[in-house]
Amino acid sequence: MAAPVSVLLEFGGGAELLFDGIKKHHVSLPDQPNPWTLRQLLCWIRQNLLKERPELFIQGDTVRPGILVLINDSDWELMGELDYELQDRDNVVFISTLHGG
Amino acid sequence: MAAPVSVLLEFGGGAELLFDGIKKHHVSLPDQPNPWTLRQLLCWIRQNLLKERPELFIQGDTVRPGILVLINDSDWELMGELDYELQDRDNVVFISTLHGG
Amino acid sequence: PDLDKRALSNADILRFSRQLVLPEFGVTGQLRLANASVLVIGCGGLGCPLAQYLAAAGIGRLGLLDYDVVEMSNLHRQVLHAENRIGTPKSQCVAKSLRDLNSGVEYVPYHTMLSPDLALNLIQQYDIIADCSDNVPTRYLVNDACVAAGKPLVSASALRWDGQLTVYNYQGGPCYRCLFPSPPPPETVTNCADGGVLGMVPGVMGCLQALEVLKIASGIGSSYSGVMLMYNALDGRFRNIKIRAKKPDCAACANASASVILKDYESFCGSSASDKCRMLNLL
Amino acid sequence: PDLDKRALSNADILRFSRQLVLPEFGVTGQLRLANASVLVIGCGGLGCPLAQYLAAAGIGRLGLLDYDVVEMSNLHRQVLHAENRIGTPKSQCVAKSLRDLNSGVEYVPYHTMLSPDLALNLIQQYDIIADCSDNVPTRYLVNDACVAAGKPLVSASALRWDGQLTVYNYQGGPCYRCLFPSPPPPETVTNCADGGVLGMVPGVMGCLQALEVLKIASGIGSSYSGVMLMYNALDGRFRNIKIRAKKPDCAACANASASVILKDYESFCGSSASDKCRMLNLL
Ligand SMILES: [Zn+2]
Ligand SMILES: [Zn+2]
Repeated sequence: MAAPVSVLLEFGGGAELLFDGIKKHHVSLPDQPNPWTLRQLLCWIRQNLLKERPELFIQGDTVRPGILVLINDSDWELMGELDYELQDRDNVVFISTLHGG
Repeated sequence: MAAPVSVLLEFGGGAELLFDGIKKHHVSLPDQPNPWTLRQLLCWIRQNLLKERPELFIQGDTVRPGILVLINDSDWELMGELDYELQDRDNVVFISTLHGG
Repeated sequence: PDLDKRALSNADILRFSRQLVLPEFGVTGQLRLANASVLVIGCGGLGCPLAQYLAAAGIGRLGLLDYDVVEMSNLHRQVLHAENRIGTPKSQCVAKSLRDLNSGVEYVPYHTMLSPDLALNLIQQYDIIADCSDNVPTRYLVNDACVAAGKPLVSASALRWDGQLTVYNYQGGPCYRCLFPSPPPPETVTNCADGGVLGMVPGVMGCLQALEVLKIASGIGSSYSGVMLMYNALDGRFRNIKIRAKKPDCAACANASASVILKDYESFCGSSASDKCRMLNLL
Repeated sequence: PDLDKRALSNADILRFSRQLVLPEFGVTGQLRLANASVLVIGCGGLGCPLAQYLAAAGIGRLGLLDYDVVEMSNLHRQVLHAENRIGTPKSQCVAKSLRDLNSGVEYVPYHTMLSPDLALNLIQQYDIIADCSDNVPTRYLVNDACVAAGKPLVSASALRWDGQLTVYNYQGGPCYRCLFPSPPPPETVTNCADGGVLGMVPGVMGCLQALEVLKIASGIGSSYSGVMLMYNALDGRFRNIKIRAKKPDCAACANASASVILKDYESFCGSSASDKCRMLNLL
């Protein structure tokens, strides 16, 4: 039985517009037997936070191209991506990349 | 008997020029019966790190006017100034204020 | 005469369309900006980008104060000046450059040093003060006059590879004297002539300073009251520092009136409000 | 013709004295800068401050590429343009403005869209490339041509209150495609016309971008290879993010040659390399 996990989710670069414009979400994930993975977190976000047009955020089982995922200020690619196991107090950031100039 | 204390000292805004231009100093303070205070840290810096012209850094028992002291990214004035008791892994920053434009 | 813009013209809507579409700013923000006046103290490395971006954004009135004339050694960072304007007053030079960019702004150049006699009256005429000066006595004088006049002071500085930015005397926050009750010993003060400065550093800091002026003028509010931004260009790092609250025993804040303004800031600081002497020694 | 400056003149020493005195830069850095060429892709909100500060600092040659002409809606952030130049090519307008600031720089305006046919040959002629463009197809094209030509790419972007900056393809670091193997779905891409942008945000990012170009050109090296700087102007916060290393299976890096350049980036990205259509719809 894993301990409850609280994480700080942040959305930026425009991704916050899919979440009522709210950039910071302090979230307590429900207890579950195994550690929470980032894959499960994405499902949880889709079911609990995403208000509209989920395809602008999630495609298949991962984030759509053009969104960077950061775990504690590092690119999730360095941390195991979908298989990363969340630790209590982790900071997970989803940033849309910008193209304007 | 207090546990040994390791702190990260940083110097910036020109204050590093009094320390051979080195901005970051990882420092282990020797064991002592009571917790290390910032007052004692300043003495230790004067005796162990300051290479020349200590009066450009310390005046009396405190830092000279125009240097901001930050403990874990907060103004030391919010933390007790000279009486602050150092914790292991604290980050103490000394920044000269700038006046150029 | 007071600024009194009640509505945006079609030309305004076209010119400012890219910022009008921002919900946090919008037409209300644009109108507040158009009715706001800013006094820029120092038309050098910080003052140039600050004035440039505030003029572009549509500030109502821009006071431009500098006692100095353009020199060749300014041109690596003071980007509103020009080779063929060497020897002309910086304040007038900035106004001339910016009229081409936005003729709708009212530019008021002051070719003068800020003196204790002048400061309070001048600062009272503006809504927001931007300290872009280059010396300690002027920074104390500007602070004291802002406290006496009750004006927010957006203060930036740059030297070598370092920049600092904070907002003083705004919404109950600290003033410069709350943070620095005593001036630094004169022998510890380095100016841009002695220490050097990379041009992009005041460029970055001046743009950030303009942004905070815009946020205050448009009613969004500042991120840097009680917070200091510190930047080092060599390691590419910014740091937001929480600084102390207003001090009840601050020599300025404890008695916020004209009487806090000293007669002589150069002797208070033990240094000159001009870096000319040092510059001449260096060259 | 190659840049070949071997020594600083007395006029150079006077003009650049404030940066020559910086030990990390000095005469060696100034000479390297004078012998360096930079291609600026996009003369808009980022390109203006970038070109302005590189010209002021004494870059040797500045290529200035933009297909567009100056419009009124540019003037709130594109600070090298002017009211009386509306309708003139941006690339030429920037060159004209900067000649007044520093006539010693060689300015090469290109009034053209960057096409796959043109890109590689053009990029091969410059030492460092600055991506100041405003659309996804151009960003992929610039990246692929930089990987093929082996040139460092200093890339910045700005939208609304946000800015991002990183350096691609530099000293073994990742490229744009390492980070973004697939383009974003077109319906998720917002441009400055639709989303808006506050002028100081590209101002800050363009100055920071110029600084990284200077650090690379002068041999100091960049702080942002494998690191992305993220800025939000509303909360006044900067964040340095560690990004992934170069990917062995990257479509560009795995075969760094002319063959990585696609024929048609607009269909690859499903969007246009011009934001004209959307702009017209908005107005
Ligand atoms: Zn005070
Ligand atoms: Zn790659």
